Amino acid sequence: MSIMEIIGSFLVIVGSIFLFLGALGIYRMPDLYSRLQAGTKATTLGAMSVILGVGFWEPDWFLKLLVLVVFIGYSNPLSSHAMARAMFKKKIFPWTKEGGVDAYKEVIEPTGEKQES
Amino acid sequence: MNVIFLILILFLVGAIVTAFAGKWSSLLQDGLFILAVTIPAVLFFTQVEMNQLVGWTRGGIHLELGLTPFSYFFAILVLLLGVASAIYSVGFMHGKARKSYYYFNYLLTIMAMLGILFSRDFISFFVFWEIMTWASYLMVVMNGTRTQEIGIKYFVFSAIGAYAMLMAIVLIHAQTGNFLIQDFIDTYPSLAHGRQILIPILLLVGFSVKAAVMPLHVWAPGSYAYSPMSFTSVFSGALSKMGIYGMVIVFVTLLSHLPEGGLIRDIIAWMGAMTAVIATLWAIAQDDARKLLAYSSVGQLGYIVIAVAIGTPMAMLAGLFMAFMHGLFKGALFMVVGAVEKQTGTTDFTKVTGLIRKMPWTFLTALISIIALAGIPPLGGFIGKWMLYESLILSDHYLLVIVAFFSSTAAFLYAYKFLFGFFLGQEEEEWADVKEAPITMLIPMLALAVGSILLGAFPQLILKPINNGLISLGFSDSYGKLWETSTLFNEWGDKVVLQPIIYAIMGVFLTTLAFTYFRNRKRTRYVSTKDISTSGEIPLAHENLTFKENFFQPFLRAVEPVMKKQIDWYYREFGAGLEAIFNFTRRIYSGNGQTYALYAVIFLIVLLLLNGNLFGQ
Amino acid sequence: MEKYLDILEIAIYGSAVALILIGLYGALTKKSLIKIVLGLSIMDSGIHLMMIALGYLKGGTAPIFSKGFENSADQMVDPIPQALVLTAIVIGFGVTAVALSLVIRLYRHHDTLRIDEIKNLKW
Amino acid sequence: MNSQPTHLQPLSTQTKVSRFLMNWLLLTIVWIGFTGTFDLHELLTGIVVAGILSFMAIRIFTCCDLALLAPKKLFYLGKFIVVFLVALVKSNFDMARRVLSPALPINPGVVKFKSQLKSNFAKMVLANAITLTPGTLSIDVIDDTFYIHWIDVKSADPEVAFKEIAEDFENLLIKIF
Amino acid sequence: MEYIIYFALSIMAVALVFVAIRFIKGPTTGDRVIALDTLTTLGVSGIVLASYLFHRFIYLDVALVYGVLGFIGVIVIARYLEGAL
Amino acid sequence: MVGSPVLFVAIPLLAAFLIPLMGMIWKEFVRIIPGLVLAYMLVLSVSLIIYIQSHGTIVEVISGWGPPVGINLVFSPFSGALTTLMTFLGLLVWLYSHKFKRNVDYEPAKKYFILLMLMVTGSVGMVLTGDLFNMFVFIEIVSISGYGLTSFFVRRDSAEAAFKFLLMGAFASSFLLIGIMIIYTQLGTLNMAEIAQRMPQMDYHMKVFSLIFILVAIGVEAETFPLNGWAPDVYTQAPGPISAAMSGIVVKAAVYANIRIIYTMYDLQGAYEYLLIIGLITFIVAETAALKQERLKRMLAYSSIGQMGLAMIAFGIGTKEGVYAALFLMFSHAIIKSLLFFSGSYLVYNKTSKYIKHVNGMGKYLPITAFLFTLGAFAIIGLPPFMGFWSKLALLSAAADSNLVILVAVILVVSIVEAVYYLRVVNRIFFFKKRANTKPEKPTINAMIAMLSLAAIVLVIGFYPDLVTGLIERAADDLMDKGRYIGEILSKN
Amino acid sequence: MKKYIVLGLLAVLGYYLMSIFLLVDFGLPHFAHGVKDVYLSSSKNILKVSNAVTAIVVNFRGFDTLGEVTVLFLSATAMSGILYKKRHDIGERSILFPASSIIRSGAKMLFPSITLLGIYVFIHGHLSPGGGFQGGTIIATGFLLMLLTYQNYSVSHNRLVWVESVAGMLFVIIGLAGYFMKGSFLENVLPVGELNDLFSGGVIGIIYVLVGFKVAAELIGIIYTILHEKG
Ligand code: NA
Ligand code: NA
Repeated sequence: MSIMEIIGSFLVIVGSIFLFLGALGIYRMPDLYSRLQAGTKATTLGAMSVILGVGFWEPDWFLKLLVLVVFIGYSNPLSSHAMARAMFKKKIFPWTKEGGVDAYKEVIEPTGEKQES
Repeated sequence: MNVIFLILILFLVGAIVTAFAGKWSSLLQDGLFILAVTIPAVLFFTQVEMNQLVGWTRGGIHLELGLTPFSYFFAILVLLLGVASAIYSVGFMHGKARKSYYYFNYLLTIMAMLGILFSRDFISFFVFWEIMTWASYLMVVMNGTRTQEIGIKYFVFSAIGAYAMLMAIVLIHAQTGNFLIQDFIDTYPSLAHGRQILIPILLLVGFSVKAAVMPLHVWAPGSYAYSPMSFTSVFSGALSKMGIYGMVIVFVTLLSHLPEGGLIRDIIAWMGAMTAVIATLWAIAQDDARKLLAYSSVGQLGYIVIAVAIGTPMAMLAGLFMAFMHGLFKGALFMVVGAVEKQTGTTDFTKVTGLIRKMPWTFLTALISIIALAGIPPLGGFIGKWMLYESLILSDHYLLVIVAFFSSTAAFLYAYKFLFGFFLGQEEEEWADVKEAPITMLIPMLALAVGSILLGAFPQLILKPINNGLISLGFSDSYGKLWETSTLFNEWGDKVVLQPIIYAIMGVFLTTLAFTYFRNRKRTRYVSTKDISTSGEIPLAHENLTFKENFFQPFLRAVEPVMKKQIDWYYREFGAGLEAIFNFTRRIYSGNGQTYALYAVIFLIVLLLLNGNLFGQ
Repeated sequence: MEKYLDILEIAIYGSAVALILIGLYGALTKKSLIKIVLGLSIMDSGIHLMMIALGYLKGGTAPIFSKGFENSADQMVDPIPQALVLTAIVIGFGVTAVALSLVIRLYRHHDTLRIDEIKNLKW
Repeated sequence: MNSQPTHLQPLSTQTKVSRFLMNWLLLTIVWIGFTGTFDLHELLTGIVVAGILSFMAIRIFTCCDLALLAPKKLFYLGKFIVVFLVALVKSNFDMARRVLSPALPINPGVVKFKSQLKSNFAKMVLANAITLTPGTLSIDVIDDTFYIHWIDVKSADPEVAFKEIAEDFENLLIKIF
Repeated sequence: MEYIIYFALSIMAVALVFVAIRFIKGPTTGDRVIALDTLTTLGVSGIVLASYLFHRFIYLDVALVYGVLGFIGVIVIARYLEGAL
Repeated sequence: MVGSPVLFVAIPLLAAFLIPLMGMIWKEFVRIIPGLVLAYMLVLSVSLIIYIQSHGTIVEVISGWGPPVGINLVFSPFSGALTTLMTFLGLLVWLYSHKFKRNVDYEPAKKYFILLMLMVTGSVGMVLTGDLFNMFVFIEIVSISGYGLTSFFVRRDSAEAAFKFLLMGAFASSFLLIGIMIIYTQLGTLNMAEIAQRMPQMDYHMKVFSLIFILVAIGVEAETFPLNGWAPDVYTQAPGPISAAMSGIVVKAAVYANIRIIYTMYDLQGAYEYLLIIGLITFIVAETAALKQERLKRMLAYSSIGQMGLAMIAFGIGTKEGVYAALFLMFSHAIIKSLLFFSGSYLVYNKTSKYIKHVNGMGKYLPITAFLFTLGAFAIIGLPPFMGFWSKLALLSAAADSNLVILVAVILVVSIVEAVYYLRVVNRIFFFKKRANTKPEKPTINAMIAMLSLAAIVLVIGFYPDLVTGLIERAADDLMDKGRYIGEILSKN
Repeated sequence: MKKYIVLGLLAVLGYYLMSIFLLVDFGLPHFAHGVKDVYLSSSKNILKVSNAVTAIVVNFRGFDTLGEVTVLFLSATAMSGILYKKRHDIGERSILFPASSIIRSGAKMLFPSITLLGIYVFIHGHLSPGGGFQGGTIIATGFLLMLLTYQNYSVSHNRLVWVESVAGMLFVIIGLAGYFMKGSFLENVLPVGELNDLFSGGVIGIIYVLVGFKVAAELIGIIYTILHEKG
């Protein structure tokens, strides 16, 4: 096993574990927004790591895998954000403790469908 | 071009040209119309030779046309009535709407009837049969909204008949491989027994419809009554005889080979008898001349059917002779009604009365034709009736004799009613201005009446063609002259035994008529309704002295049970029931697309469940 | 390995059939036009899956002769079902698009999406 | 294909050319990524395609121009990526902790703060970075105001929140864009 | 290496189960979409691993396209959910 | 050779893609080009028909790969005859619509004519192709054009009709795919000739299953009961000429497909009985449903379905006479029904509801149109001496020759129902009084030409059926000779 | 009630479908002399097309593809016909409000790359699993992204018509070139090159590029039509 392969294997294993954790988070977290958090962070890192890992195994593929990694890093937070905003607009507000803050709720609720910039 | 073909083409071209000629000139159209009938008629009598075949192949089907002695006899009737009625039509249709339409269909009808008579193969036969049907159908529905139901009825029954015939034809084709009539007649004895029975029955159903045999007659009264009268004289006089034509051929060429033939003949004879009785009773009940004549036609056709179904030589002769006579006098009678309708605008006995002085020639025609109809000795009607009774008795059909006699007697009642209703009785203010019918209508009427007289005196004129026709059909090869068996005729040839007597009676009759007429003309004395000399009583103003209304009320009350429910009623109920069922089945198309999709899935699953059984190994 | 394939077989065919049936169920019982169209699409996907599965070859690889696979024709799965599926998908898409536009128009006319209320045409 | 967001301001020719070249470069790089080779045919095709595409997309693809290639900016960009990756890894361990023991005290809430960033693109990058860093999720950006879902709200005060969540990134991003 | 891939794939398969449960349970549409989104990420990683397993570079295209379509799909749904359509 | 069968597809597609561009230059082009293309197709098919008289069936190879590798088009006496019929009707439909659609906007007109042209093209493709899956593609082309054309009138219930059509069509295409895939997995080929050749090797159950799926699928387009729920709605709601095209072109192509599959591809005797039974049920249900219709085009639609049932019955008889009769029926029905739809549309022109009662008294206002409708009605119920009679006679003869006496009887009895509902309409046209609120619309000159040419055919063939019987007979021979079909195609390899 | 009937029916159908599939041996060659082997070998050796599916789609069964392109063209035409409104009835696109600025910038950035990916996919149709349809779809989804996130992003209808018409016509013309030069419609008329080279497979690659453009234009048209619908 070359050093590249070892790095690759490490990345793949770690990545897959994070993917698993992300999925677990989606399953276990109490409310939608925390699920989104779990889903985004863990799965993004997990996928990036797995893909990069494969890139270390097969350097010929590296360029293309890099495109994938960048794409995932770019798109995942965007989609999470889009979902978060969409759910807010549907008036599904995050769970907060007594007296917890919800600054965005005020944007949605008092003026109704306030259009943004 | 063969002359047979030419005749048909001339009719067709004539029909189209005449139809369009109306755009330019009405007079030209009338002229063309007369020419379109007469030229082919002249061609027919001068140029057509017997047993000359013209054949060609269309769409892989061999077709043949030709004239046989048997069809020659019918052709005489068709062309005679066709020409007479055509001339009459010019007068009758003058100033009426849809003249082009009328001429077109008239010519097509005549063409189709000739075509039927020319056909030597079933396809030509059927094609012309159908052209005849739809052309006459178009005549039936011609007179506006209220005739629609009648038209549909006519068409449905025609279709039942035609399709029965068509079924027979394709079954025949399956047996012989072609459509030639002669080939089939030759093959018939060797067919399977089931087919031997089925095919003639189907053909008979087809012909019975046109011959208005009960229970397939329900279309006839209405159709006869509501077509233009000028056409009805052809319709009832000649067109219905096409059914007789076909029946005779079936009886002679097919049923004679069949063990069950006798039974079938008897059944049909009885159906004819029932038709005669019931239609006659109905005729009596009518207050409208058109309907009266229409029912009368059906009844008379019943007689004819009895005769041809019995099928002894004399009966056959009687039937065909009556067929011809019926064409003459019924043609004339419908023309009479047409003339009355034309001049007065109605055909209702309860409205029109006392026309004898206004329309003397019309009255004369009516009188002669009624005498012929009633079968009173001097005229041709008598000869047919005599031969019918004679043949029925000789062939031991005593019950039929009774029935025929009953209805024949009953026929006097409506004959009288007809004559009395229009022409005799009180003259009324309303009809004071009525004029005699135009000359173009009078001539053909009188010509037909003269024909009736002529045939009374010289029955051999038409008996000879009948004789030749039947013999050529293979009806009998042992007799040279079929009328020999009748007591009415002498043994040594074509002279009628009673001829001198008939001449004598006729002479007396005509003299009396002439005398009465001319005397009355001078000496007529008009009386008011208050003139006590009428019967010794003073009639009240509201009392109708003409007895037109409820004329035969007591008689009708007596026969009421027979007439309570017309066969019509059953058909109507049946039709309504069918429509209700159809109306229900079409709810399959529920309008919900999902249901349709469900049908598809169910269908698929049913096929899958059936798989092995449906498609076989 | 045989056993593994058996399970795979039933799983793949089973899911294809399940998709077909689910789609059919939706198309046959749902009242909403949108759901019916959705049902049709699901049925389509089931059929596409089935088509692909029917062309599968045990241990097969994609029918692409890319570098290193120039001589692996024997191990390649049947390319024909894939080509057919491609066509079928595109056609299915076209039909769905037309269906949706019809749904829009029906909604515009009838103000409802319930199929059992849209039956002006019947019998 | 035409693409005209009407809200965009007309651009000067120089900016256009600069952006066009930048796009061309970036798209060519992306193309090379797609193909994964430096094969001549592929490369030529890529350059041509990327050129045509950037020419057509000139009004859309507005993130940056050639100025981005200045070494200083590239350095900050690299720095940003490193900071970001570190934050990402940190956030993952943080998330793993929470996922595995959900009993951990959390105090979720939505906070807001204002950002100094001008370009929309930079705001987008910042929002993404925030989403990927520990315990935060961008919910919306309205003008300058960021709304952030924070899984463990330390303070509802915008200033504090900004410091906690976005300050590092924003400082770098201001230098880049 | 194969074993590592098998390990990774099986652990991802387990992850898939959790995602699937979330997809079925909901409770909101948002949850389902998040599950789908995660599924996409898992799928992309899975395809990359599989293409390495089969040594087929060309399968990576599938991963790329899958990722793009998945992303756009989520955006479309999000836009629909927030009532923009 | 004057051209090749592939041009039947290539030229219309080229034109279809060209039309939107040409429309930008001169709007009239969107009407003219489809007409030119359809005329070209007609000329092409006539000249190819003449060509094959002396040179035999044309098997056109596509992409240079002989059958069974590539897709091939087969221009045989059978498919050629149908192609000629379809292109002819297509041209007439175009002619009829050409000015009729002048009052609609440019955009709808463009769509109308493109869809019409491609519907004809798709039907021709269905008939010409020798490849099963390619047939599926053409079926979809036809269907989608059909959906679009059905819903052409925006203010009617046309979307409802189109949706039902689409729903059934979608089911059909799914089933068809299943059927095709079963065949493919068993025989490894999609070429119909090769399938036919290998069919004996196929497992019996697979054979039956595949046939069932295909029959149900194609049955939808061929309007067989109970898959034809869409048809009356579509015929009612589509523009008149399109109804004519549906019944005269599309359904004919579907029946062709049905028959080619049963006669050539499969060797299952029971399939003929299936045709016979289903055809009979279709015929009976449709004709009885037609009796009580209140809308003219809906009545014509049921009549159409019934006639297709008749054609199926004829095919189901399975003898050469039966096939001959079926082809003759299809031919005469295509012509006559088009005439009826063409003239009927004008008789109820000004009403969106198109009730039969709106034809009342039209004989007086539109004499020629009314006469042509009557001619069509007489012809379709099989009155001699019009064209419909010869085909009905051929059918009855074929049935009688095969000893199917009951069948003959049933067909005839049901035909009476048919006669009744047509005559009711004819009576209304001529003998009822016009309703006050109906306004007669004179047919355009183009429409008149289209109707008159159809009427001329009805009359001429009625008097001189030999004009077509030879062609039909050759087509029937061609269909019956399965061995030759296989040989001709596979020898092209 | 209806639901249970349907369920019962579907159970039967499911039984039959499963039994049909189980009769087909999964993962094994089902038939002896299918055309499959010819396709694979000819694709590699004669057409020099690496992706056999592409060889089938564009060449062996290219006629299907022409039909398929036509189907898309038709459904786009039919759709705009179905949803046709008179000029003055046409409303705004039914996007009520734009997406957040984050998504908008993100989409804008991504858009050229997505288009590039689409182009990449159809240019490499003969080498990789991609192709004209896939590429065209990707490009169209890129446009979908833009149309959905921006409220007033618009596509020139005329240009779409141009692209789809010209691409479609070129497809047919290339086909006809085959017919006139080699005797059969859609037959390759260009040198085939080397396997796995970008410039290989003769007209196949070109056709697939055309298909890509055409599909993209049609799908965008379809999306555009639907988005112009209110309610
Ligand atoms: Na995230
Ligand atoms: Na994602």
